[in-house]
Amino acid sequence: MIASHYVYWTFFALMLIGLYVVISHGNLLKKLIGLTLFQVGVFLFYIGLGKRDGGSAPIISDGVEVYSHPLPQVLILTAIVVGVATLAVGLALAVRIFEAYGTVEEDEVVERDRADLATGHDGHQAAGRDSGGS
Amino acid sequence: MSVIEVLSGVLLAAGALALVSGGVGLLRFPDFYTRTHAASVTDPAGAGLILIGLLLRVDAWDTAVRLLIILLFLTLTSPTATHILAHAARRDGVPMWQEGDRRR
Amino acid sequence: MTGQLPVLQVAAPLLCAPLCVLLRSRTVAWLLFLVASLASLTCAALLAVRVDRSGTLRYAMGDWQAPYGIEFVVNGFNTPVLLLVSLSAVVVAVYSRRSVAGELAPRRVPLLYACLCLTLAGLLGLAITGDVFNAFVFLEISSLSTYTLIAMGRRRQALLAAFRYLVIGSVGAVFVLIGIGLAYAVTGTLNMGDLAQRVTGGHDNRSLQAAVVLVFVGLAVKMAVFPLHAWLPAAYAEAPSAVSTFIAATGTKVAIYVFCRFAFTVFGATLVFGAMPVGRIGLLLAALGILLGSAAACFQDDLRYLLAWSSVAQVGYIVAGVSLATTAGVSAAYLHMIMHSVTKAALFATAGLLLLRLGTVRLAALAGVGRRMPWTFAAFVVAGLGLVGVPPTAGFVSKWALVTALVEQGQWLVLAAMLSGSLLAVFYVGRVVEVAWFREPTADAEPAAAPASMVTAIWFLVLLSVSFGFDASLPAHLADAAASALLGNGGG
Amino acid sequence: MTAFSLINIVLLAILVATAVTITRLRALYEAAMLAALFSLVTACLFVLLDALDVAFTEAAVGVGISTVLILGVLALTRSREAVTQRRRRLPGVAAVLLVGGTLGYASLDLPAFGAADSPVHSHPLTEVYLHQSQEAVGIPNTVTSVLASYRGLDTLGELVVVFTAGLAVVSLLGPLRRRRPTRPERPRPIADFDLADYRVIRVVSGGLLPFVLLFALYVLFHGEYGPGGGFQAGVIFASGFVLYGLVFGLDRAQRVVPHAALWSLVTLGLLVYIGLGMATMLLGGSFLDYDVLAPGNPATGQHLGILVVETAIGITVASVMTTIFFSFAGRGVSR
Repeated sequence: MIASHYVYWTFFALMLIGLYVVISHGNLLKKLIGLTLFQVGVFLFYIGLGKRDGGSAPIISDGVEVYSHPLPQVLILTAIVVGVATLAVGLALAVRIFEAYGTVEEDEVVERDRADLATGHDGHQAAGRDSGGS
Repeated sequence: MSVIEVLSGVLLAAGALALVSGGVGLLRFPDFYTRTHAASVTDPAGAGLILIGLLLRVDAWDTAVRLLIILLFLTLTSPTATHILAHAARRDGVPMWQEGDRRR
Repeated sequence: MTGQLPVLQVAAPLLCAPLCVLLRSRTVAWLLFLVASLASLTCAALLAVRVDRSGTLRYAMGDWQAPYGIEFVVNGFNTPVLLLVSLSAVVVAVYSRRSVAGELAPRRVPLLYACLCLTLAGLLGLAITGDVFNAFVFLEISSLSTYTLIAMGRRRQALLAAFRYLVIGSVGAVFVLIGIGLAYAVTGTLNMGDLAQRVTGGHDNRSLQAAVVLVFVGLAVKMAVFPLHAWLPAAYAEAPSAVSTFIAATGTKVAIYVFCRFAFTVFGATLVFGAMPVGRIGLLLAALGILLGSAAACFQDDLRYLLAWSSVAQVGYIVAGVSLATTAGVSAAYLHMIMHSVTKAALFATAGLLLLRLGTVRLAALAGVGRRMPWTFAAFVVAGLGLVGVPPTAGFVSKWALVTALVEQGQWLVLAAMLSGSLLAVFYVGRVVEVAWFREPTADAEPAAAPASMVTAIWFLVLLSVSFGFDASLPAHLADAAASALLGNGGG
Repeated sequence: MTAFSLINIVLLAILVATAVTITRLRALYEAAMLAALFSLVTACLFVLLDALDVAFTEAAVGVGISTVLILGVLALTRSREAVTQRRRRLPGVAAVLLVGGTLGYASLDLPAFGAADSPVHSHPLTEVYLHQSQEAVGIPNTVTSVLASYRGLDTLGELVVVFTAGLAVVSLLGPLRRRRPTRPERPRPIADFDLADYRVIRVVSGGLLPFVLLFALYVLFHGEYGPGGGFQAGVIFASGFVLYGLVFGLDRAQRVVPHAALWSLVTLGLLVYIGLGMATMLLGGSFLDYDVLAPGNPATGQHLGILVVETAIGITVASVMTTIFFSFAGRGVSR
């Protein structure tokens, strides 16, 4: 069991480390880094499923008989792209949050919203920023 | 075992040694500049030795061309990066280590 | 060309999205979104008729037969969803022209319509695909464009709402991805039909059971099932009005459909509801969600937050129906999905109109609104009655079906939760009505005029909801067909 | 113990150590660099697991694009994390225990790592993708043929996701209007670090740039025979522009590729891809059925279709990545 499954267990451990960072850390950027770790763990897991002992990369060439499976690799290519797209959007949101609140710590942002509520300020964004222009 | 193979093995081992010494230097040197120095000297040297060692072992010409291209770009980019890094640190006023200072 | 309908359904909005960006004109972008949604609605209607006549339709992408390629499957279980999503898109398209113009800087408007097209395409693709990994891709398309749309809200709270939804939603999507991976490891395939065949008989396979857990937890995030609902209130309430109308009507509903699709036609009811206690857990979470969502709605000071919390409760109703795993239960869940979608869209649309005319929808600021703008508020009241479930509104029909299904199975506790949820709904809708009709108006400024297009869209939804209340034969027929397709294993 | 498992274990140990260090570091610049290292080691592991295309992409994305973006954002925001409060730990630990338990439970019935008789390898898909594809599609890199042909819709979806990300970043950060043509009013602070002042870096990066772009084209058109393809090519192309923008300044970079042109390119790739699908439908096939492109000679049609698809991906990915970079960088200039 250990010899045949330790690879999967390590991948699972990587996922869990990422998941912990996403949930427990309050810094928005750290959360995104954690999300990346979490995703990479999953990517490795998929690729591990397609690996075959003694196999080689699924590029057909003469004299090679055993190939690893191409399908998981295709899926993960797609998933990597989805991951970086999510990261880019998350980072853009973090920049805007920093500009609106002056912090990227989730707890402080929530605090400032609460203060808004107490003073009756509506949280409207300034017109110049709202257009997203420079 | 042919002479070529032995030679290649020696080169590979030397490259690996260079990289390890760079790692040790990175950990042990006292300040930013000396650490950069350790990394920048060993990085192209180690990688270069390994690439040359591999070059002796290839049997297809196109692989050899690829290795040579990698070698060329490595010798170009690595020193440039180190140069600019040290310059930037200098400009930002990262202090230099003096005899008797604590390690940073 | 009729054979190509399933792909046109998704390709039409997908094609309009880049065009919106390329042409950069507000009017053209709006027209493109309108055309895209009308085209989808036409496709959905034609598909529904064809499926009703001749059963399951399959469409092999690139002519690679399943399981080697990706296929689209249209069947009784997804035609209601396709109709629902594309109809909501049409209504929102009519509604959005003036609503968006009042809320967004002009230069961002084409981007908003492009994102709406992408959300529409993503949701339709999610509903129509017959491949588990393709479902993940469409899930991400719809999610990513939804995050963007939410972030376009006019307050800075919208940014945090979007960020939180992005993080929670991505974690949910990754859970789905792990679950799909485990199922793939056990079966070697990604096609839903093929998976279903290879899953049978492997019910004590522990990897498969874990796959079920992970896929469902991931989907539960998208469905906003208690306790994974935390993202929903702020996301719905802070988005631009047109966007919250659209996602309130469609977002969670499509996720619930995907849940049904996985539960009944991929993993199979014997594994999910027989060997594993998904049904019991679902009923428990549904009951808690109903109580908590309704209770939280009572304490909100902002009309849109109130409606959003009520959505959390309504998801509970639908999940309860699905978790029964009986034909009556699933059919009632579909019926409630349709009815609630129409009702909640009407409510969010009205809130958006109020926001446009008054500049705020805090309850305190709504004092006397009913007297100052009777027509707008009348729509709110009628739709609100639908939310409570007063006959003869649409809400009554579907809640009655749910109650019957629950009584049939003897789920008295869930029934009790559902009834108390409805009582709480009387309270929170009543609170708004009380403020709006029985308090003296505070503001003396004259409210802005109501744009005719927005009023039309709202009253269309309201009248649709009332007409379903009088004659529910069409939605009931769709819901029954869906339930029998899901439970009768009508093609995976 | 074979050499394979030895290398494997070493790489896995480095990965876990890096991940743990990242969670503990509060200095985010360091964390970002370690995340890049993490990606690099992951890429090595992908090579070991026979996934060359994936390794290539992970290296380009994880080490390249992601790191540049994170560093850019750190420059715009705060680079030190606050101390994580104790009360935040509990939910994380609970989630880790629950998910960890589920995953551990799942692993009990997973087929052994690398086993030849696992369901994945014994499913008929394997035979079709590895061998029948040689006649039906006729290109040696099966990853490319599955990606662009068998599962072409997934790849279209992937491209749509990239497009959506581009939309999102532009809608959040701009630039939505033409940037002011004048220089910023206040003079640049002395400490502001301008790379273009350094001759070494100007000469070296100027000399490298053509090679970077050439390599991107090579990757694009070599994807059928070896690892590579539209996505990787797009990322490399974009990194060329990013290098140019970093060294010679944003203004010059945007003069080379104006914003409007970039946006047209973003939509162009996507439109070409969807248009290809529409064209195959009009020619009588189903969506993305490349066989009909060359009647009577399916393999040629597949070749053509895959080439068009890869090029479309390359165009959109390169322009979206460049747009995203310009958006982040422009935000810095405007403040």
